[in-house]
Amino acid sequence: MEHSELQRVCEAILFAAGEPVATERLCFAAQAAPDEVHTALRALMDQYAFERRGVRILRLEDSYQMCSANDLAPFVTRALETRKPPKLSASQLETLTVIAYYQPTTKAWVEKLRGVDSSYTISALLTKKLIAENGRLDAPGRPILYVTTPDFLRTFGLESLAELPEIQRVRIDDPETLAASAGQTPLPGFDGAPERTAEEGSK
Amino acid sequence: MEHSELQRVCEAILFAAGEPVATERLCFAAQAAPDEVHTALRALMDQYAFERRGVRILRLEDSYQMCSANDLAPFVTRALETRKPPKLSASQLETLTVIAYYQPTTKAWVEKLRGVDSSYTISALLTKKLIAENGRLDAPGRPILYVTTPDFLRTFGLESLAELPEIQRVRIDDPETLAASAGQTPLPGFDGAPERTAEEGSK
Amino acid sequence: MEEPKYHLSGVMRGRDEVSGDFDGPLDLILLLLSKNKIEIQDVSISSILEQYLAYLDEMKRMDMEIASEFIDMASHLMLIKTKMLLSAAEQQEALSEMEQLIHSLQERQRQEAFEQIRSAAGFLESRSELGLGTFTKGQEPYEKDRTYRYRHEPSDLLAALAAIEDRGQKRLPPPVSSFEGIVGHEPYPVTKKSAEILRKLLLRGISKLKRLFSGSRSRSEIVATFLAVLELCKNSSVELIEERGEPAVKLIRVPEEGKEASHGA
Repeated sequence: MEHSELQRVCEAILFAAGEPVATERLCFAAQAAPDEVHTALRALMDQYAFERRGVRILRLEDSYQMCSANDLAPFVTRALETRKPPKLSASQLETLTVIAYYQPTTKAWVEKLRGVDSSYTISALLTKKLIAENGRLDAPGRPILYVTTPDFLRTFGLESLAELPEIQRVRIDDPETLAASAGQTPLPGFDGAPERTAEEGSK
Repeated sequence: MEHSELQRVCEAILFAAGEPVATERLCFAAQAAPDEVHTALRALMDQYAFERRGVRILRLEDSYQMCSANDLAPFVTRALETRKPPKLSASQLETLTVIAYYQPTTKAWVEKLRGVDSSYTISALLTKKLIAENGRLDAPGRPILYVTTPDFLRTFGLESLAELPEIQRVRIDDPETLAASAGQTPLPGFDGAPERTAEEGSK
Repeated sequence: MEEPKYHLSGVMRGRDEVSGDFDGPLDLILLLLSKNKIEIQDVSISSILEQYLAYLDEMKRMDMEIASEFIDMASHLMLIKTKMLLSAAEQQEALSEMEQLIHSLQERQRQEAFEQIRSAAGFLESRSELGLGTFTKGQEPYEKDRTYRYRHEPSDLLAALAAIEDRGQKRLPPPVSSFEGIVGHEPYPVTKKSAEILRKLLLRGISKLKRLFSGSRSRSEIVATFLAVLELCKNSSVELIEERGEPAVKLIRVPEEGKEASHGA
């Protein structure tokens, strides 16, 4: 379909502006009446929609704006990201592993196991969408609980958490383990365990 | 005509980016092969032209860029209260031509060919983004190397440097400008002259 | 005596070889150099002279008129060559004349190159209107998406665990999953128990430890109560003392969370 001259003019202006352009300004530039501009742009908007274009025209109050189609945002983002995103660092991988195996779990627990402050790595993993917050632990301080996400599973090619490689189970009364877990923040579904009672009680 | 998904994606990306987008980047974002991207965009470019759209897609070497149709410039300038960029002066045009044909090249080489100081015109061309710095020559003084930009191609309606008319290029061997031709990458379309060998330049 | 070699490598390619259309002797020399594909670095006065004279002969043979400037150049070249064979002083002179000739050739070539540039600049000028009228736009704002997109092997997780263990020189406690099926839902949240204990202590200030467990209906409630007492000790809300030979719990202060919890309960 060939475009009317007015449509071409409006399209060029909306493109070059990138931001909303008031109808008044379009009228001034194209030397056309507001009605004509509205009609031309309405037809153009319909055509964009009908042709499933990668861009669309929005009407905002008394302005028009051209922008990229909403549903294509993931592609646009990927194209515009300038830097290659960094891979997981060793400390991020450690933190992620702790969370994967002990989820839902807290920052305190991660730090307990890793022996180092893990605030930064946790926030990096959140940004990468490999972990997510999942409520708060019902304990003093109500610390945030973290779990792994579906993106975590995808990253490691797992279908479910059940496919996590088994790790060696340790005996509960192992004194070293006791030391490791002493004073840790209780985990839900964990701190009521009779085994843990034994641990704590034997102190 | 309904657009293919790839066309939609490319259209959205080109709109959103504003600047020239390398084919490689489009392929990465759209998860498509270069051939597919080229085909999709060629069809889209043709369609824009056929429908006399207010916007255009240009191919600039190995990038694509969306821009407004040039016959609509008067309307766009009126709407956006911008001005068409001023025409290039004769000396800017000369300097730009030398750089276009001998790129990557140095100020010394430009001055050698033109016979006049060219500092001012080079900085004017840099401001206009028609040329860009591109590393330094591995020679005494490590002079800056200049190349033309995608904006250069767009400004002169070229799809690639290969479309520049063929000329006979020379290399004048004197100590001052010896550097100018060292390490030059032959341009497609008008080279292959065996005289311009790397070892001559690296003497 | 070995004839000195002259480096004329700057002279790369003359003009169109077919046309033979040149403006003067310098152009002719440039043409000859390129025609004979002399890698000009090692050209000598002899070879220049030889070719130059051969060319003039050819023109004579074809009965073409030879302009006087070509003859002048020929004699100039011969003079240089002759001087080469004479005394050291003459040789020096010849060298400098040869240098001058080279310089002239270079300058001629620069001019030619510049003419080429001028014509190409003309081409560009005629097209500059094309692009000056096209407008581009800035980048559309977009939301950054940092979702991780690399792939890893599950074994990377084990490696990470091993790294933690190595560093701590200790073995990790078993993961939660090890208790699946053993540990069910926690029926008595420790916080809730803590609040309960605090409420009791707010009334009495002190309580026998045993008494806190008196209402417990199950093992897990006892565990929860016990953990709650430990938790309250840890955050210094209560202290364990001995009263009349029996362990007792004494209130020190109501923690912030404790208040909230007791209000909520």
